[in-house]
Amino acid sequence: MVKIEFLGPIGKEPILLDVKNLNDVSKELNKDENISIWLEKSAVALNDMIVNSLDIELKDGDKISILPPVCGG
Amino acid sequence: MVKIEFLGPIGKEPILLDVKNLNDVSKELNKDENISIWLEKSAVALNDMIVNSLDIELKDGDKISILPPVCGG
Amino acid sequence: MIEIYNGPLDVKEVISRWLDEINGKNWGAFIPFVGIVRKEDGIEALSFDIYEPILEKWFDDWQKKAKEKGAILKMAHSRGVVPVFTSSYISAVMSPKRRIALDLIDEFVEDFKANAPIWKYDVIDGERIYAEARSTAMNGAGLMSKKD
Amino acid sequence: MIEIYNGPLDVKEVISRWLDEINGKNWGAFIPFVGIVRKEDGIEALSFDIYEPILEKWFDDWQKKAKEKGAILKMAHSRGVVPVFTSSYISAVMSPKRRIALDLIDEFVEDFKANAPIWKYDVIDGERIYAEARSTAMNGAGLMSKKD
Repeated sequence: MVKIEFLGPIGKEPILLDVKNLNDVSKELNKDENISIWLEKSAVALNDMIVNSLDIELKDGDKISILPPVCGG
Repeated sequence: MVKIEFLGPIGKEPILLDVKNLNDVSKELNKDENISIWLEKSAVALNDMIVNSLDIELKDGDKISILPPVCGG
Repeated sequence: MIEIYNGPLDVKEVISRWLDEINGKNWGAFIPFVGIVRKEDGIEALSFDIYEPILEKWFDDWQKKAKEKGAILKMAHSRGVVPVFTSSYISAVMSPKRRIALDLIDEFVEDFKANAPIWKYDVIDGERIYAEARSTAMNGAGLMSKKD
Repeated sequence: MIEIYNGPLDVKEVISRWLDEINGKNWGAFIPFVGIVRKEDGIEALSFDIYEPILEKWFDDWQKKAKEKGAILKMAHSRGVVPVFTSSYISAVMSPKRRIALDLIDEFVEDFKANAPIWKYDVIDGERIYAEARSTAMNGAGLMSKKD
Protein backbone atom coordinates (compact mmCIF):
# COMPACT_ATOMS: atom_id res chain seq x y z
CA MET A 1 0.00 0.00 0.00
CA VAL A 2 1.12 3.56 -0.70
CA LYS A 3 -0.12 6.67 1.08
CA ILE A 4 -1.34 9.73 -0.82
CA GLU A 5 -1.23 13.06 1.03
CA PHE A 6 -3.03 16.17 -0.19
CA LEU A 7 -1.21 19.28 0.94
CA GLY A 8 -2.33 22.84 1.71
CA PRO A 9 -5.70 24.00 0.43
CA ILE A 10 -6.77 20.69 -1.13
CA GLY A 11 -8.13 19.92 2.30
CA LYS A 12 -8.56 16.18 1.94
CA GLU A 13 -7.49 13.44 4.35
CA PRO A 14 -4.70 11.07 3.18
CA ILE A 15 -5.76 7.92 1.34
CA LEU A 16 -4.14 4.50 0.94
CA LEU A 17 -3.91 2.89 -2.49
CA ASP A 18 -2.80 -0.57 -3.58
CA VAL A 19 -0.89 0.38 -6.74
CA LYS A 20 2.33 -0.56 -8.50
CA ASN A 21 3.51 2.68 -10.01
CA LEU A 22 2.83 6.41 -10.27
CA ASN A 23 0.78 5.95 -13.43
CA ASP A 24 -1.68 3.85 -11.43
CA VAL A 25 -1.87 6.56 -8.78
CA SER A 26 -2.64 9.12 -11.47
CA LYS A 27 -5.42 6.93 -12.89
CA GLU A 28 -6.97 6.44 -9.46
CA LEU A 29 -6.82 10.10 -8.47
CA ASN A 30 -8.30 11.27 -11.75
CA LYS A 31 -11.44 9.27 -10.96
CA ASP A 32 -12.32 11.71 -8.20
CA GLU A 33 -13.38 15.07 -9.63
CA ASN A 34 -12.64 16.90 -6.38
CA ILE A 35 -9.05 15.76 -6.71
CA SER A 36 -8.60 15.82 -10.49
CA ILE A 37 -9.29 19.57 -10.66
CA TRP A 38 -6.19 20.07 -8.50
CA LEU A 39 -3.91 17.73 -10.46
CA GLU A 40 -3.46 20.00 -13.46
CA LYS A 41 -1.80 22.66 -11.31
CA SER A 42 -0.19 20.44 -8.66
CA ALA A 43 3.34 19.09 -8.38
CA VAL A 44 3.92 15.53 -7.17
CA ALA A 45 6.47 14.27 -4.65
CA LEU A 46 7.49 10.69 -3.91
CA ASN A 47 8.88 10.29 -0.40
CA ASP A 48 9.35 14.07 -0.24
CA MET A 49 11.26 14.36 -3.52
CA ILE A 50 9.54 16.19 -6.39
CA VAL A 51 9.19 13.83 -9.37
CA ASN A 52 8.96 14.66 -13.06
CA SER A 53 7.87 11.32 -14.49
CA LEU A 54 5.03 8.88 -13.83
CA ASP A 55 7.11 5.88 -14.95
CA ILE A 56 8.25 5.18 -11.42
CA GLU A 57 7.65 1.88 -9.62
CA LEU A 58 6.29 2.08 -6.08
CA LYS A 59 6.97 -0.09 -3.07
CA ASP A 60 4.98 -0.75 0.05
CA GLY A 61 5.06 2.22 2.41
CA ASP A 62 5.87 4.84 -0.21
CA LYS A 63 4.42 8.30 0.41
CA ILE A 64 3.10 10.43 -2.44
CA SER A 65 2.32 14.11 -1.89
CA ILE A 66 0.17 16.33 -4.08
CA LEU A 67 1.36 19.95 -3.90
CA PRO A 68 -1.05 22.64 -5.15
CA PRO A 69 0.10 26.16 -6.22
CA VAL A 70 2.24 27.86 -3.58
CA CYS A 71 2.67 31.39 -2.28
CA GLY A 72 5.14 31.84 0.54
CA GLY A 73 6.22 35.08 2.16
CA MET B 1 37.31 85.11 -8.27
CA VAL B 2 36.22 81.50 -8.24
CA LYS B 3 37.34 78.87 -5.77
CA ILE B 4 38.65 75.46 -6.88
CA GLU B 5 38.40 72.61 -4.38
CA PHE B 6 40.26 69.31 -4.76
CA LEU B 7 38.36 66.49 -3.09
CA GLY B 8 39.39 63.22 -1.50
CA PRO B 9 42.83 61.82 -2.27
CA ILE B 10 44.02 64.72 -4.46
CA GLY B 11 45.16 66.23 -1.19
CA LYS B 12 45.66 69.80 -2.33
CA GLU B 13 44.43 73.00 -0.65
CA PRO B 14 41.73 75.03 -2.47
CA ILE B 15 42.92 77.72 -4.87
CA LEU B 16 41.36 80.98 -6.11
CA LEU B 17 41.37 81.81 -9.82
CA ASP B 18 40.35 84.94 -11.70
CA VAL B 19 38.64 83.31 -14.70
CA LYS B 20 35.52 83.83 -16.80
CA ASN B 21 34.42 80.32 -17.67
CA LEU B 22 35.10 76.64 -17.05
CA ASN B 23 37.36 76.41 -20.11
CA ASP B 24 39.68 78.90 -18.46
CA VAL B 25 39.69 76.83 -15.27
CA SER B 26 40.61 73.76 -17.30
CA LYS B 27 43.50 75.60 -18.98
CA GLU B 28 44.84 76.85 -15.65
CA LEU B 29 44.59 73.47 -13.90
CA ASN B 30 46.29 71.64 -16.74
CA LYS B 31 49.37 73.81 -16.23
CA ASP B 32 50.06 72.00 -12.93
CA GLU B 33 51.17 68.42 -13.54
CA ASN B 34 50.23 67.33 -10.04
CA ILE B 35 46.67 68.35 -10.82
CA SER B 36 46.46 67.48 -14.51
CA ILE B 37 47.14 63.78 -13.83
CA TRP B 38 43.89 63.74 -11.80
CA LEU B 39 41.76 65.58 -14.38
CA GLU B 40 41.50 62.70 -16.83
CA LYS B 41 39.68 60.58 -14.26
CA SER B 42 37.92 63.29 -12.26
CA ALA B 43 34.40 64.65 -12.50
CA VAL B 44 33.76 68.37 -12.13
CA ALA B 45 31.08 70.14 -10.10
CA LEU B 46 30.04 73.78 -10.24
CA ASN B 47 28.42 74.93 -7.00
CA ASP B 48 27.92 71.29 -6.04
CA MET B 49 26.23 70.28 -9.29
CA ILE B 50 28.10 67.87 -11.56
CA VAL B 51 28.65 69.53 -14.97
CA ASN B 52 29.11 67.91 -18.38
CA SER B 53 30.31 70.88 -20.44
CA LEU B 54 33.11 73.43 -20.12
CA ASP B 55 31.13 76.10 -22.00
CA ILE B 56 29.77 77.55 -18.79
CA GLU B 57 30.28 81.15 -17.71
CA LEU B 58 31.40 81.74 -14.14
CA LYS B 59 30.54 84.50 -11.71
CA ASP B 60 32.34 85.85 -8.71
CA GLY B 61 32.09 83.44 -5.75
CA ASP B 62 31.42 80.31 -7.80
CA LYS B 63 32.83 77.09 -6.36
CA ILE B 64 34.32 74.40 -8.57
CA SER B 65 35.03 70.92 -7.19
CA ILE B 66 37.31 68.29 -8.70
CA LEU B 67 36.10 64.78 -7.82
CA PRO B 68 38.55 61.90 -8.32
CA PRO B 69 37.45 58.23 -8.64
CA VAL B 70 35.14 57.14 -5.83
CA CYS B 71 34.61 53.98 -3.81
CA GLY B 72 31.95 54.12 -1.12
CA GLY B 73 30.75 51.34 1.10
CA MET C 1 18.16 25.01 8.66
CA ILE C 2 15.03 27.06 8.17
CA GLU C 3 13.58 28.71 11.25
CA ILE C 4 9.82 28.20 11.43
CA TYR C 5 7.76 30.16 13.97
CA ASN C 6 4.11 30.05 14.96
CA GLY C 7 2.68 33.49 14.14
CA PRO C 8 4.55 36.67 13.21
CA LEU C 9 8.35 36.91 13.18
CA ASP C 10 10.30 39.03 15.65
CA VAL C 11 12.26 40.80 12.92
CA LYS C 12 14.71 42.60 15.21
CA GLU C 13 15.50 39.41 17.13
CA VAL C 14 16.05 37.37 13.95
CA ILE C 15 18.22 39.95 12.19
CA SER C 16 20.22 40.72 15.36
CA ARG C 17 20.96 37.04 15.82
CA TRP C 18 22.05 36.64 12.20
CA LEU C 19 24.25 39.73 12.59
CA ASP C 20 25.86 38.12 15.65
CA GLU C 21 26.58 35.06 13.51
CA ILE C 22 28.52 37.07 10.92
CA ASN C 23 30.38 39.06 13.57
CA GLY C 24 34.14 38.47 13.31
CA LYS C 25 33.79 36.41 10.15
CA ASN C 26 34.92 37.72 6.81
CA TRP C 27 31.57 38.51 5.14
CA GLY C 28 31.56 41.73 3.13
CA ALA C 29 27.85 41.95 2.40
CA PHE C 30 24.76 41.00 4.39
CA ILE C 31 21.37 41.46 2.73
CA PRO C 32 18.19 40.52 4.58
CA PHE C 33 14.84 40.52 2.82
CA VAL C 34 11.91 41.21 5.17
CA GLY C 35 8.40 40.43 3.96
CA ILE C 36 5.60 42.22 5.81
CA VAL C 37 1.86 41.50 5.55
CA ARG C 38 0.16 44.36 3.73
CA LYS C 39 -3.28 45.66 4.64
CA GLU C 40 -5.25 45.37 1.43
CA ASP C 41 -8.50 43.93 0.10
CA GLY C 42 -10.00 43.93 3.58
CA ILE C 43 -7.69 41.27 5.02
CA GLU C 44 -6.90 41.30 8.73
CA ALA C 45 -4.13 38.72 8.50
CA LEU C 46 -2.55 36.06 6.34
CA SER C 47 -2.29 32.44 7.38
CA PHE C 48 0.29 29.91 6.18
CA ASP C 49 0.55 26.15 5.81
CA ILE C 50 4.07 24.75 5.40
CA TYR C 51 5.18 21.32 4.28
CA GLU C 52 8.49 21.13 6.06
CA PRO C 53 10.17 18.02 4.56
CA ILE C 54 10.14 19.41 1.02
CA LEU C 55 10.79 22.96 2.20
CA GLU C 56 13.97 21.78 3.94
CA LYS C 57 15.13 19.97 0.79
CA TRP C 58 14.38 22.98 -1.35
CA PHE C 59 16.37 25.14 1.07
CA ASP C 60 19.29 22.68 1.27
CA ASP C 61 19.59 22.78 -2.53
CA TRP C 62 19.76 26.57 -2.41
CA GLN C 63 22.29 26.46 0.42
CA LYS C 64 24.51 24.26 -1.76
CA LYS C 65 24.19 26.69 -4.67
CA ALA C 66 25.08 29.56 -2.33
CA LYS C 67 28.10 27.76 -0.90
CA GLU C 68 29.49 27.17 -4.38
CA LYS C 69 29.56 30.95 -4.69
CA GLY C 70 31.11 31.37 -1.25
CA ALA C 71 27.86 32.64 0.27
CA ILE C 72 25.38 31.51 2.94
CA LEU C 73 21.60 31.79 2.99
CA LYS C 74 19.33 32.20 6.03
CA MET C 75 15.58 31.93 6.22
CA ALA C 76 12.78 32.31 8.76
CA HIS C 77 9.07 31.84 8.02
CA SER C 78 5.79 31.94 9.90
CA ARG C 79 3.26 29.19 10.22
CA GLY C 80 -0.38 30.01 11.06
CA VAL C 81 -1.85 33.48 11.42
CA VAL C 82 0.23 36.61 10.77
CA PRO C 83 -1.62 39.94 11.27
CA VAL C 84 -1.23 42.89 8.87
CA PHE C 85 1.87 45.06 9.42
CA THR C 86 3.80 42.13 10.91
CA SER C 87 6.41 39.97 9.21
CA SER C 88 5.87 36.43 7.91
CA TYR C 89 9.13 35.97 6.04
CA ILE C 90 12.79 36.92 6.42
CA SER C 91 15.61 35.58 4.34
CA ALA C 92 19.19 36.77 4.06
CA VAL C 93 22.41 36.24 2.19
CA MET C 94 25.93 36.67 3.54
CA SER C 95 28.68 36.85 0.96
CA PRO C 96 32.22 38.13 0.66
CA LYS C 97 31.22 40.14 -2.41
CA ARG C 98 28.28 42.48 -2.96
CA ARG C 99 27.53 41.44 -6.57
CA ILE C 100 27.06 37.78 -5.60
CA ALA C 101 24.92 38.80 -2.62
CA LEU C 102 22.64 41.04 -4.70
CA ASP C 103 22.16 38.37 -7.36
CA LEU C 104 21.57 35.59 -4.85
CA ILE C 105 18.97 37.33 -2.71
CA ASP C 106 17.02 38.18 -5.87
CA GLU C 107 17.12 34.66 -7.33
CA PHE C 108 16.47 33.05 -3.95
CA VAL C 109 13.43 35.19 -3.10
CA GLU C 110 11.93 34.71 -6.58
CA ASP C 111 12.39 30.94 -6.48
CA PHE C 112 11.05 30.90 -2.93
CA LYS C 113 7.85 32.53 -4.21
CA ALA C 114 7.54 29.99 -7.04
CA ASN C 115 8.70 26.73 -5.49
CA ALA C 116 8.75 26.74 -1.67
CA PRO C 117 5.93 24.45 -0.44
CA ILE C 118 4.05 27.10 1.52
CA TRP C 119 0.37 27.92 1.08
CA LYS C 120 -1.10 31.32 1.80
CA TYR C 121 -4.61 32.15 2.97
CA ASP C 122 -6.27 35.54 3.39
CA VAL C 123 -7.99 35.94 6.74
CA ILE C 124 -11.16 38.02 6.30
CA ASP C 125 -13.75 38.24 9.08
CA GLY C 126 -12.02 35.32 10.72
CA GLU C 127 -12.42 33.16 7.63
CA ARG C 128 -9.40 31.51 5.95
CA ILE C 129 -9.51 31.81 2.13
CA TYR C 130 -6.82 30.21 -0.09
CA ALA C 131 -4.97 32.97 -1.97
CA GLU C 132 -5.32 31.07 -5.22
CA ALA C 133 -4.97 34.02 -7.60
CA ARG C 134 -1.60 34.97 -6.05
CA SER C 135 -0.30 31.39 -5.98
CA THR C 136 2.07 29.80 -8.47
CA ALA C 137 2.07 26.22 -9.72
CA MET C 138 5.40 24.64 -8.74
CA ASN C 139 7.99 23.39 -11.24
CA GLY C 140 6.71 20.08 -12.56
CA ALA C 141 3.05 20.85 -11.85
CA GLY C 142 0.44 19.00 -13.91
CA LEU C 143 2.32 15.68 -13.93
CA MET C 144 -0.83 13.76 -13.04
CA SER C 145 -3.20 15.84 -15.13
CA LYS C 146 -5.21 13.87 -17.67
CA LYS C 147 -5.58 16.97 -19.84
CA ASP C 148 -2.52 16.16 -21.96
CA MET D 1 18.49 62.47 4.53
CA ILE D 2 21.64 60.39 4.67
CA GLU D 3 22.91 59.46 8.13
CA ILE D 4 26.66 60.03 8.41
CA TYR D 5 28.53 58.68 11.43
CA ASN D 6 32.13 59.03 12.59
CA GLY D 7 33.58 55.51 12.64
CA PRO D 8 31.73 52.19 12.31
CA LEU D 9 27.96 51.92 12.11
CA ASP D 10 25.83 50.38 14.87
CA VAL D 11 24.03 48.04 12.47
CA LYS D 12 21.42 46.78 14.96
CA GLU D 13 20.53 50.30 16.07
CA VAL D 14 20.20 51.60 12.51
CA ILE D 15 18.13 48.68 11.22
CA SER D 16 15.94 48.61 14.34
CA ARG D 17 15.20 52.30 13.94
CA TRP D 18 14.34 51.88 10.25
CA LEU D 19 12.10 48.93 11.19
CA ASP D 20 10.31 51.16 13.71
CA GLU D 21 9.74 53.68 10.92
CA ILE D 22 7.95 51.15 8.73
CA ASN D 23 5.92 49.76 11.63
CA GLY D 24 2.18 50.26 11.04
CA LYS D 25 2.76 51.58 7.52
CA ASN D 26 1.81 49.56 4.49
CA TRP D 27 5.23 48.45 3.23
CA GLY D 28 5.36 44.87 2.00
CA ALA D 29 9.10 44.51 1.54
CA PHE D 30 12.06 45.92 3.46
CA ILE D 31 15.55 45.12 2.15
CA PRO D 32 18.62 46.45 3.94
CA PHE D 33 22.08 46.10 2.42
CA VAL D 34 24.85 45.96 5.04
CA GLY D 35 28.42 46.48 3.89
CA ILE D 36 31.10 45.15 6.24
CA VAL D 37 34.86 45.84 6.08
CA ARG D 38 36.65 42.64 5.04
CA LYS D 39 40.00 41.60 6.41
CA GLU D 40 42.18 41.19 3.32
CA ASP D 41 45.51 42.33 1.92
CA GLY D 42 46.78 43.11 5.39
CA ILE D 43 44.42 45.98 6.08
CA GLU D 44 43.41 46.76 9.65
CA ALA D 45 40.68 49.21 8.70
CA LEU D 46 39.25 51.33 5.90
CA SER D 47 38.95 55.08 6.11
CA PHE D 48 36.46 57.28 4.24
CA ASP D 49 36.25 60.87 3.04
CA ILE D 50 32.78 62.11 2.12
CA TYR D 51 31.76 65.21 0.22
CA GLU D 52 28.34 65.77 1.71
CA PRO D 53 26.79 68.46 -0.51
CA ILE D 54 27.04 66.34 -3.66
CA LEU D 55 26.28 63.12 -1.78
CA GLU D 56 23.01 64.64 -0.53
CA LYS D 57 22.04 65.70 -4.06
CA TRP D 58 22.91 62.29 -5.46
CA PHE D 59 20.76 60.70 -2.74
CA ASP D 60 17.86 63.13 -3.27
CA ASP D 61 17.79 62.20 -6.96
CA TRP D 62 17.57 58.53 -6.01
CA GLN D 63 14.88 59.25 -3.43
CA LYS D 64 12.80 60.90 -6.17
CA LYS D 65 13.29 57.90 -8.46
CA ALA D 66 12.23 55.58 -5.61
CA LYS D 67 9.15 57.67 -4.80
CA GLU D 68 7.98 57.47 -8.41
CA LYS D 69 7.91 53.70 -7.87
CA GLY D 70 6.13 54.04 -4.51
CA ALA D 71 9.28 53.15 -2.57
CA ILE D 72 11.60 54.86 -0.07
CA LEU D 73 15.37 54.61 0.28
CA LYS D 74 17.44 54.89 3.46
CA MET D 75 21.19 55.21 3.81
CA ALA D 76 23.83 55.41 6.53
CA HIS D 77 27.59 55.73 5.93
CA SER D 78 30.74 56.08 7.98
CA ARG D 79 33.27 58.85 7.83
CA GLY D 80 36.84 58.27 9.06
CA VAL D 81 38.27 54.98 10.25
CA VAL D 82 36.19 51.75 10.19
CA PRO D 83 37.99 48.61 11.51
CA VAL D 84 37.73 45.21 9.80
CA PHE D 85 34.58 43.19 10.64
CA THR D 86 32.59 46.37 11.32
CA SER D 87 30.10 48.09 9.03
CA SER D 88 30.75 51.25 7.02
CA TYR D 89 27.60 51.29 4.91
CA ILE D 90 23.93 50.41 5.26
CA SER D 91 21.24 51.25 2.78
CA ALA D 92 17.68 50.00 2.56
CA VAL D 93 14.59 50.10 0.42
CA MET D 94 10.99 49.94 1.62
CA SER D 95 8.40 49.20 -1.02
CA PRO D 96 4.86 47.85 -1.25
CA LYS D 97 6.05 45.22 -3.74
CA ARG D 98 8.99 42.83 -3.59
CA ARG D 99 9.96 43.08 -7.28
CA ILE D 100 10.39 46.86 -7.11
CA ALA D 101 12.35 46.52 -3.85
CA LEU D 102 14.74 43.90 -5.26
CA ASP D 103 15.40 45.93 -8.41
CA LEU D 104 15.85 49.20 -6.53
CA ILE D 105 18.30 47.97 -3.91
CA ASP D 106 20.44 46.48 -6.69
CA GLU D 107 20.45 49.59 -8.88
CA PHE D 108 20.91 51.89 -5.90
CA VAL D 109 23.87 50.00 -4.42
CA GLU D 110 25.59 49.75 -7.82
CA ASP D 111 25.14 53.43 -8.58
CA PHE D 112 26.27 54.25 -5.05
CA LYS D 113 29.53 52.41 -5.75
CA ALA D 114 30.04 54.27 -9.04
CA ASN D 115 28.81 57.78 -8.31
CA ALA D 116 28.51 58.61 -4.61
CA PRO D 117 31.29 61.12 -3.75
CA ILE D 118 33.02 58.98 -1.15
CA TRP D 119 36.71 58.12 -1.16
CA LYS D 120 38.12 54.97 0.37
CA TYR D 121 41.55 54.42 1.90
CA ASP D 122 43.14 51.21 3.16
CA VAL D 123 44.66 51.57 6.62
CA ILE D 124 47.81 49.46 6.84
CA ASP D 125 50.25 49.87 9.74
CA GLY D 126 48.44 53.08 10.61
CA GLU D 127 49.02 54.50 7.14
CA ARG D 128 46.15 55.73 4.95
CA ILE D 129 46.47 54.60 1.31
CA TYR D 130 43.96 55.68 -1.36
CA ALA D 131 42.20 52.55 -2.71
CA GLU D 132 42.76 53.70 -6.26
CA ALA D 133 42.53 50.30 -7.96
CA ARG D 134 39.06 49.69 -6.46
CA SER D 135 37.78 53.18 -7.25
CA THR D 136 35.59 54.19 -10.18
CA ALA D 137 35.69 57.41 -12.18
CA MET D 138 32.33 59.15 -11.76
CA ASN D 139 29.90 59.80 -14.62
CA GLY D 140 31.28 62.75 -16.54
CA ALA D 141 34.88 62.18 -15.47
CA GLY D 142 37.63 63.56 -17.73
CA LEU D 143 35.78 66.77 -18.59
CA MET D 144 38.88 68.87 -17.95
CA SER D 145 41.36 66.41 -19.36
CA LYS D 146 43.55 67.76 -22.16
CA LYS D 147 43.98 64.29 -23.62
CA ASP D 148 41.08 64.67 -26.04
